[in-house]
Amino acid sequence: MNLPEWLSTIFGGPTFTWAHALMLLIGGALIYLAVAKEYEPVLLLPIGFGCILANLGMSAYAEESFMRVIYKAGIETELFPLLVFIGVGAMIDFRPLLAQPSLALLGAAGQFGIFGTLLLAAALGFPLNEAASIGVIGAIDGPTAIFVTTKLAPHLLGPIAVAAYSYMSLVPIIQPPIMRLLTTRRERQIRMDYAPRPVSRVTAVAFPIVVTVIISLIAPSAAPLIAALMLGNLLREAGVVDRLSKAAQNEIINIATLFLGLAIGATMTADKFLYDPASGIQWQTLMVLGLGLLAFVVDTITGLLFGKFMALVTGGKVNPLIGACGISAFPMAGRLSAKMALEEDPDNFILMHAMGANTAGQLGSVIAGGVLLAVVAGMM
Amino acid sequence: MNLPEWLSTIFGGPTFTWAHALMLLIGGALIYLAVAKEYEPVLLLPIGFGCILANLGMSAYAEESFMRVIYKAGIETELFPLLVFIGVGAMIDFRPLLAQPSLALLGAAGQFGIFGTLLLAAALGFPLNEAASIGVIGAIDGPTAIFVTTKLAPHLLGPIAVAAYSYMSLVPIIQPPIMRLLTTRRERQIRMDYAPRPVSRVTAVAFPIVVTVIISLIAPSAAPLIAALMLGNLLREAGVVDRLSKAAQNEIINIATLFLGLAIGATMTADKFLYDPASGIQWQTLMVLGLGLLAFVVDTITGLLFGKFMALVTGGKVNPLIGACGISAFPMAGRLSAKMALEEDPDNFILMHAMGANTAGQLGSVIAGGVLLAVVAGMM
Amino acid sequence: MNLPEWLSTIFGGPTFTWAHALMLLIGGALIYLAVAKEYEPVLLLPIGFGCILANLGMSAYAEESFMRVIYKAGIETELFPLLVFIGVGAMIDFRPLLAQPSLALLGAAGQFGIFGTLLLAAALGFPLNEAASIGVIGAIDGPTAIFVTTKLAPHLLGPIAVAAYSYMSLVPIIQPPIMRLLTTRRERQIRMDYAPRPVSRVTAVAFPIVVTVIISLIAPSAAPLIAALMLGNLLREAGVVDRLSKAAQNEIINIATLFLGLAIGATMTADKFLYDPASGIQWQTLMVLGLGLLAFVVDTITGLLFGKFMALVTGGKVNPLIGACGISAFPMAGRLSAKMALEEDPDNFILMHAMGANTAGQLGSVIAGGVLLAVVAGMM
Amino acid sequence: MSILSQALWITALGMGLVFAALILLAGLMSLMTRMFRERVPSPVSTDSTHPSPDRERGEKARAAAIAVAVALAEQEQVTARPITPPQPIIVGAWQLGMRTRQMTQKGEMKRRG
Amino acid sequence: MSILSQALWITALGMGLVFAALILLAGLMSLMTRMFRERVPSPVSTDSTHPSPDRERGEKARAAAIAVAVALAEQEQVTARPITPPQPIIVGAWQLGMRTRQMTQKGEMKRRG
Amino acid sequence: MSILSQALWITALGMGLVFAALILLAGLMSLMTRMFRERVPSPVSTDSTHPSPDRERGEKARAAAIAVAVALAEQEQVTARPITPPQPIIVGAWQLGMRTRQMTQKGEMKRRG
Ligand code: NA
Ligand code: NA
Ligand code: NA
Repeated sequence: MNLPEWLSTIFGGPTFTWAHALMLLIGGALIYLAVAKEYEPVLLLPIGFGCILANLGMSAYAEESFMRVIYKAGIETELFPLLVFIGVGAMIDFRPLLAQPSLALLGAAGQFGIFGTLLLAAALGFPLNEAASIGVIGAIDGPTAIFVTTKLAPHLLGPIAVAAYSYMSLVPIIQPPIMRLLTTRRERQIRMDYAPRPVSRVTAVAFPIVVTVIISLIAPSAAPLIAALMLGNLLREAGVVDRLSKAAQNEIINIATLFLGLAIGATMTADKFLYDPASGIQWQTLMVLGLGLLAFVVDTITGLLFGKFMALVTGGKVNPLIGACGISAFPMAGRLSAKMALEEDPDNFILMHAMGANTAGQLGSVIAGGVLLAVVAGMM
Repeated sequence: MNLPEWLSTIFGGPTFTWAHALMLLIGGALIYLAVAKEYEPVLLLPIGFGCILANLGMSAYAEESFMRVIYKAGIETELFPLLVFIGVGAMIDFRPLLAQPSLALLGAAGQFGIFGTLLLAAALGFPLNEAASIGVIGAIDGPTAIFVTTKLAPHLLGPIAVAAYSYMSLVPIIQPPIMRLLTTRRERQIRMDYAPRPVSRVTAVAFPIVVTVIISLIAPSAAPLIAALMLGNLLREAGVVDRLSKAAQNEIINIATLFLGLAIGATMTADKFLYDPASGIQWQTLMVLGLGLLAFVVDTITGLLFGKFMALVTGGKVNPLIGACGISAFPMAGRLSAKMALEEDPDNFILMHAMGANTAGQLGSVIAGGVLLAVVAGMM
Repeated sequence: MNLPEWLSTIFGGPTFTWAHALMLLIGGALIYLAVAKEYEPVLLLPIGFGCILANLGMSAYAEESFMRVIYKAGIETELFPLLVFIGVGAMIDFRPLLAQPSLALLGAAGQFGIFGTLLLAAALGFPLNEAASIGVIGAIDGPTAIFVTTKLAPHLLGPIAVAAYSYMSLVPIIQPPIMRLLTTRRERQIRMDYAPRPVSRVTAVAFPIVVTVIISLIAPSAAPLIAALMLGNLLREAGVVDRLSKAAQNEIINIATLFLGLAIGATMTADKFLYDPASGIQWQTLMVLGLGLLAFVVDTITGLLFGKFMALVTGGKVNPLIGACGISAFPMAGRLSAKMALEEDPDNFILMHAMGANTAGQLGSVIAGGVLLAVVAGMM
Repeated sequence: MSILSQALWITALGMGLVFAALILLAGLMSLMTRMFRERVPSPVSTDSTHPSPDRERGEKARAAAIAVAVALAEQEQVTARPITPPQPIIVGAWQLGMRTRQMTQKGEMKRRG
Repeated sequence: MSILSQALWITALGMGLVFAALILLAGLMSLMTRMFRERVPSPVSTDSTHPSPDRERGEKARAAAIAVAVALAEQEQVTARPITPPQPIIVGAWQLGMRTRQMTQKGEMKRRG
Repeated sequence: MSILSQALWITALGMGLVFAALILLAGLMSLMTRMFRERVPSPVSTDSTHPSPDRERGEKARAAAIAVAVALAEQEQVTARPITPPQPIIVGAWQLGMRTRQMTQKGEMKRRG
């Protein structure tokens, strides 16, 4: 080999265009949101860094890239979102929901945004698989969104995961105006009776098993997600496997979260996210982000409306604010509702009800994700 | 696609028969034993949950099942039992054995149940590989049983692992009557001289290395198991790699245990465990469980008899009770023997001797497992 | 099958020759260095144990060996050194360097040993890929050496990793005589102004991102290494992902280190390291160890010479001792320089400058490794 | 079928199934809490929604505890970290009694483990 | 060969090998404890089985310590968790002296690490 | 090209690139520390190398602190464990002030997490 050839081999690296540079800025912006604004930092920081790597030749699609190894090991196999869910399950206490089962309905109402957005996306010309993946941002639950998107439209993983996690962080900014708009001051002041049924240890242990069985039979596509979430919860409630419960809440979720974020970020190559030399600017990215925001808003609206409906039916015994927690976004949405009720009336404590509705939303999101997978896959 | 087709695609999920329902109950029963009775909960709980998942379409044999991903990653490669052994090794102190080397013989005597049961199973018509896998329940050591069964008869993994771990928990129930039956009160009252040789740090560090070399040369099939156990012990005794020793005793063993249990449970599909539409009821499962129990009993008997033999030979200087610890079931069997000696005579402390015999049993079980693999594989 | 055949199947295991026995002793010697001398025990102990396993039939090259599974999972994919680097990055504080950017030059000067040794190895007849792999011992940085060697000459992994880690431990023995020889007492007594620029949090967070981008563009082959190191550092400096930073510094690095060491050791088979029946004694192993030591010495010399040059240029404001920290070997080299300055003058505190130069050496080593990969791969 | 009518069918069936599943779960939860009661009679009776004087005092104590919980929760929100929900706080006053037995047990394990 | 006679051969050879391996290990252990003695003269002499008065007192102290260990071990058995054997207790009185140096070292590491 | 002249080219280009990369990084670091200053005025002014009396006192305090750090670092060297550099010690006196805010923040997290 002669010198000029050698030099061109060394320096003729992968092309770096303005689109790549812009993607670096986008990755940097995600890291900024994570570090300075603390928007879901444990996910947005790895996603941002992964995005930077993806546009420096280390994308999930590049041969011989270590990000590809991680992507294949954890995203293609769907293990990472499931491992995260094992940890999340080990951190959730379903007792507030078990003590007030009727709150479960709110967890269903808060999922309408998924389907509403799917409708709109289909109307805008997205094919069904993409429309469904965009809709699932309305689950407002990262692992569910990633799990469903991996199966239906993996090329959209980047924008969908970013939307899912960013909007989750934006709960305290997006929800309050809608809540104030849709509820009267009087409704927000409704106090809720505080008479939960006692929840025995047997119930707490049996619950995750029963949910796994029932949901797996009704919606087999949701089975892995619900099984992982409930496995974590079983480890927590069993009380005899403290080692495993702690491993789920620490080692397992931390490692899975870090690599999940990196691998998702590594799908955000310039050509998929911003500009494809073949097909031009990827407007779909902006549309995904926009439609995802809409899904969030619609979720909140239908949740609140259903809350108002329950207030009506029960003769004013339900504070409609807790309808907004049915969207999932656990546990921020639950805290926010309780806080808004307190703002109207410093003696109005609805935190337990809000957390019940919020955990119902978590269940509802997973179920909706599974149902969506099944019905859309059946249609295609 | 028209509507009826679509609906049948969605709702025509995997068949769910009475056999699957029964398996869910069996999984639930395992979880009950884990949670309420605390029988080896760190393993029986994940096995039980894995069993439930296996019969809801997420078995280790189902295509695209995440349990299959875990099964292939950790059981087929045999990594999980080895990782568990690294952790177990880091938790075992071989000093009581090193200080009284003659106790090692008891660790050999306590393995006869393995071969006795193999004989009986062969007589009952089981092929050699299955008979050997059933016999290895008599190792009374989970990872060894799983390692050997994975190589010889992976379709029996479920019942064999369940038997191995359940019987390990039943030590305090199964062993005492046999111990009382086979030993006289006088024998149980034998006090043992307490004059151990001092064990230097050099010995403690050299021991795991020497054992690895010797056993790998004698029984190459046992090499991975003994290497993993001894690696853990070396990390512990080295005293300079505290980080790694702690990682072995925590992160590594916890994560491996959780997924080992799940993956084993995921092999317990209705057709393998209970009822195969092709071949009818799987009576072999019951026979495995029954023969496994027998292996346990035979282990205890031969261990005790050898203890009596040692008492005879030494002129009454060995308490035959410690023969029962040679079966492995570390460390319950050791504690139980010491306790029974105390019950006969509140001043009779044989805990150190019992733990020595018990760690010898742990070594003996691994060696026996390796020998079994070699001789059976050579015969087939 | 008849009895004699059966017995020969069982006992006719892998051949065990004097070369294997010698390798067991070498493995034992590495463990001795780790335990008794505490030379990088977290790596040399697993390497030593892996070496023993490799020569008992469990090498990284043996079919169906669990060490092969680990090797393929973590070395062939290059994940293990990268995971170690994520942890190392989370433990490094680049502020001393950021506060005194001119020290970065020392991190370049300390890499000459890599190329000088490559030259000598090429002159001695080693092919380019082997010569480069030998040279990279001069990075005095384990993960870099392993990463580069895996790509260029994986059959030399064993001796190169052993050399890299042993010599890293020998910093306090190898460097002082060279430092005394090359510097005058007066030079060693030079006090350095202590007026670092303040380093804001923004700088500390932006630094790892900027370095990743710049180095990935200049030397794409170094990208994965630098990205892993800087990811770890970003997790540390972000201050909002404490969970991930701790996971990187504990679980991730501990597990990766253990299996990295084992897998490296598992490549040290007798035929690759000592004696190949086909090609005779493997003198190259000794040459690798010797040339590696030379690389270390040359690094130290050029580092010191550049330190003297900086002292000259700045008119005696730089203590040449800190030139010796540019070799990497973080953080021992930094501590040693500071200590030697103190020995000459108990009031001469140059620890901050030394640590700055030492972190520059860490960066320089990674960059040099990447550059080496690129230029050598381009030449072949 | 046009893509839009497909989407409408998906929406109808999807929301229907989601509601059906959660209604079923609500029923099962209700059943389970009734079936598996703690054997020790709970001091808080479950059917009276009209508080007795004694009850009311407990209610206020609980309310106060929850107020503290909310205050703490709010503080936390500043650095919202949803992956580590501060469950112990959410659990709050009300379950404190119920779970004492279990937690004691866990505590012992931690001390030993 | 019939399957049963195969099984008999397996049993004979298997138990033989297991005994052979453990007898070999016992010999090596015996050799190692003799070869590698702690340099510091151990206060407990290893060859006297007839205790001197002084020795006996130590013996009793040790016995008492073991009694405590057994009592603790029994308690533990209630929640038998074989995966985390409480080694420090099993090690008990006897090795306490021997391992002090090592443990001090480890302790320092923990404080630092 | 002979292998040796190849090696020479590799050396020349390699060392050139390494120096180029680190010079570039040095420039960027210099730029960054200038650009992103802490908004709170740092008590230690960055441009004066001639210490004022007050400054000098701080300098001595810092020097003392570093002496302790070095002493500790030396001790550590006995069991050199490069994988766990005792950063808190290395960071030493000088950055203590600067990082207080950040560490407080981290500390809070630890307490909460
Ligand atoms: Na939702
Ligand atoms: Na056994
Ligand atoms: Na270097």
